[in-house]
Amino acid sequence: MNEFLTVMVGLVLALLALGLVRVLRGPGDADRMMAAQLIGTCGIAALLLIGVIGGTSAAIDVALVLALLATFAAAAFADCARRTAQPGGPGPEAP
Amino acid sequence: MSVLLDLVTIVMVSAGMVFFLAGTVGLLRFPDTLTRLHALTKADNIGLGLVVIGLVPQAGSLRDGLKLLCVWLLVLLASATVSQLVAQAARREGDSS
Amino acid sequence: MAPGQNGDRRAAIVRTGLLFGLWTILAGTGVADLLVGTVVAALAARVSLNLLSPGPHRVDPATAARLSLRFLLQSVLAGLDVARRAFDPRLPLRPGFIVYPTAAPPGLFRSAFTAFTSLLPGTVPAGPAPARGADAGGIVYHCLDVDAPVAAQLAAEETALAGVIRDE
Amino acid sequence: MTIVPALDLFVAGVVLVVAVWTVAVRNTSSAVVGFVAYGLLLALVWVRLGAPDVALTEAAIGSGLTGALLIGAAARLRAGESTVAAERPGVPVRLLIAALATVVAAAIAGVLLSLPDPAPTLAPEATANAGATGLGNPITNVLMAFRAMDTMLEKVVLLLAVLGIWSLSPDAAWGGRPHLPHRAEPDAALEFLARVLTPVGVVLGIAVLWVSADHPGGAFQGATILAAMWLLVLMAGLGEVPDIGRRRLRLALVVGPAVFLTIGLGGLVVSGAFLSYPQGFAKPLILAIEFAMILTVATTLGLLVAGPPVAGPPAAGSAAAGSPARRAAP
Repeated sequence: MNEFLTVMVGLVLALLALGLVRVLRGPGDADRMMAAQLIGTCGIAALLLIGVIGGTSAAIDVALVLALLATFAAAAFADCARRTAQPGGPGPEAP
Repeated sequence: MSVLLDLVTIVMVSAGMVFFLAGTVGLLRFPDTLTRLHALTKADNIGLGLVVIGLVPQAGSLRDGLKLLCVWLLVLLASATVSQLVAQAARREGDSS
Repeated sequence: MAPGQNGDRRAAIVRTGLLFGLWTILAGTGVADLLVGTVVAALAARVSLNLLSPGPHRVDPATAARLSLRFLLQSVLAGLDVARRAFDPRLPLRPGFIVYPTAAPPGLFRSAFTAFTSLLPGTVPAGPAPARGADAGGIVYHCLDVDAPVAAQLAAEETALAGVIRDE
Repeated sequence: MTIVPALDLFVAGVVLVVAVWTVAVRNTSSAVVGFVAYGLLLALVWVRLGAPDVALTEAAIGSGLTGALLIGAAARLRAGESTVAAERPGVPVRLLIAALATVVAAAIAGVLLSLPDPAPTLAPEATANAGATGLGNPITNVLMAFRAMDTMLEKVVLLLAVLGIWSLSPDAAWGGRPHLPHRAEPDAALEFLARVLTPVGVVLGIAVLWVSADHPGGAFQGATILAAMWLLVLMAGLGEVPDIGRRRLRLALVVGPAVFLTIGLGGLVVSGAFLSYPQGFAKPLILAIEFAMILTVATTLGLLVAGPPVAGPPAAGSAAAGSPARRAAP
């Protein structure tokens, strides 16, 4: 079983690495923001698999924290991207 | 019984990997930011869900199994929000360039 | 004010219960765990009530369960849809924006609706439509295939969700 | 069985590539994203190394809060980014920097390679005395009992950092509120997330502290989660940073060290040594310290990200801020 799961971890990490290359190259900030989401899914899948392989059930707790805070990081990116876009951007006025 | 549970794990995790693969292939092949966003959020969500379901039989206890499901729910909520935030950022970038 | 207060109390009880359930999953079910859990759940429920006032909307558990199932099915379909397009050598995409005209005012229902539809096959909400013009009040969606009957699908989802959450 | 080491090598390779990319990339916002990704991958590495406590810290600090801090910094630097990029140092300076960096790296590598094998360790003694506190998690044991002094001072250092940031505020703003740059119009998706996710985060944050007595977790990790939730509410425009002159804020900032010090001095009276816990009371006392600490650390971390106050106290400053639709915490 562990051999199978180890191969799966390798696979999901390879996909994560490929995706990261694509996402980090941009061109825009929106592309890079996806990195948080990509790691939030692929990374968590790898983490959970590694936890089962090593018998560390605390890996699930780490995954929970990661899921919560990857969202937070993405929200912070969005906040920042919006802030820098606002001065020149087509911001609709508040009612 | 244990063999059956292992089989469930193998089938589910493998199926999850197919979706992760689809997500990354989409990420590499799709032409623009917003279509890539579709690939990333939709395929990977299901991929993670299947991996989580596959790992539940391997969890040591009921609590760990439920925690695994909580991880997935959190990620679903996250991607529902993050995809909107990214889409808005991409739309703004598209407008200004 | 009596019905409102009733609703408030019900919301407080339901949320405390749900958060307490989450606590037992995370922290365990020993005696000390449960004692601390009641305090933590009450605290978190207060935070929740502050951030998301109960208001007149009510959530019907049976309908909510049915909707969750439907949602699960839809997100599987969404994943399959993306996989089909990604693996297809011809890359069948007709991406574009559409504006979905909704009557829902900004609020919990509208936010829940956009969150919900962001996981549907082929659609990602990309913010509100421009405040002036014919599309005012609508939601901009980015679609993988603009020829698909996206608006009809969204309308169906809106009706389904309206059975669970109601604003005002 | 050779497949597991291959996996570890692969993970290490990915981490290294992301690290190099983060340092080498010229665009600051890309570097921040790279750093966040690096933090998340390091969490994987720590789990692989059997150190879930460290993984939790890395996941909480490295990806969440540090990311937010750096994003804020990147946003502030963005205006001057092109001028800075234009002023690249000359070749001799760059060569000098490269030489110095190589010397440091070589020194660290040398030290690492010359470590005696087995490395000197206090682990057996720590494990032998672990029963004395009644805690099941060896990490918490070390942090709260054997190295309690260090742990206390670490938290005081955080407070000093807040004071350092506050000291950057102009005189007129002293006692006023830090200002996370809000948008004119709050974002519906972010707002929805903040309304739904925050209570869940509160439960998770406190649970991470509560289980730390016997399982991986800790007050610091829990506090980071709470701080992130607070900042999420602020970013969504659902609340304001309180005035730094507020008494309750100041109380939250000192309660952790105060409880720690009081219990430490109590140890001096009861069992004859500073920060020694009386027999049989170690666990409840440690939990009391940790609960006080989570409040202090969460407030501290939130204020660190919020930055120095920019608007004066309420009487003078309410008209200064330009957002008409400012909304009070509900």
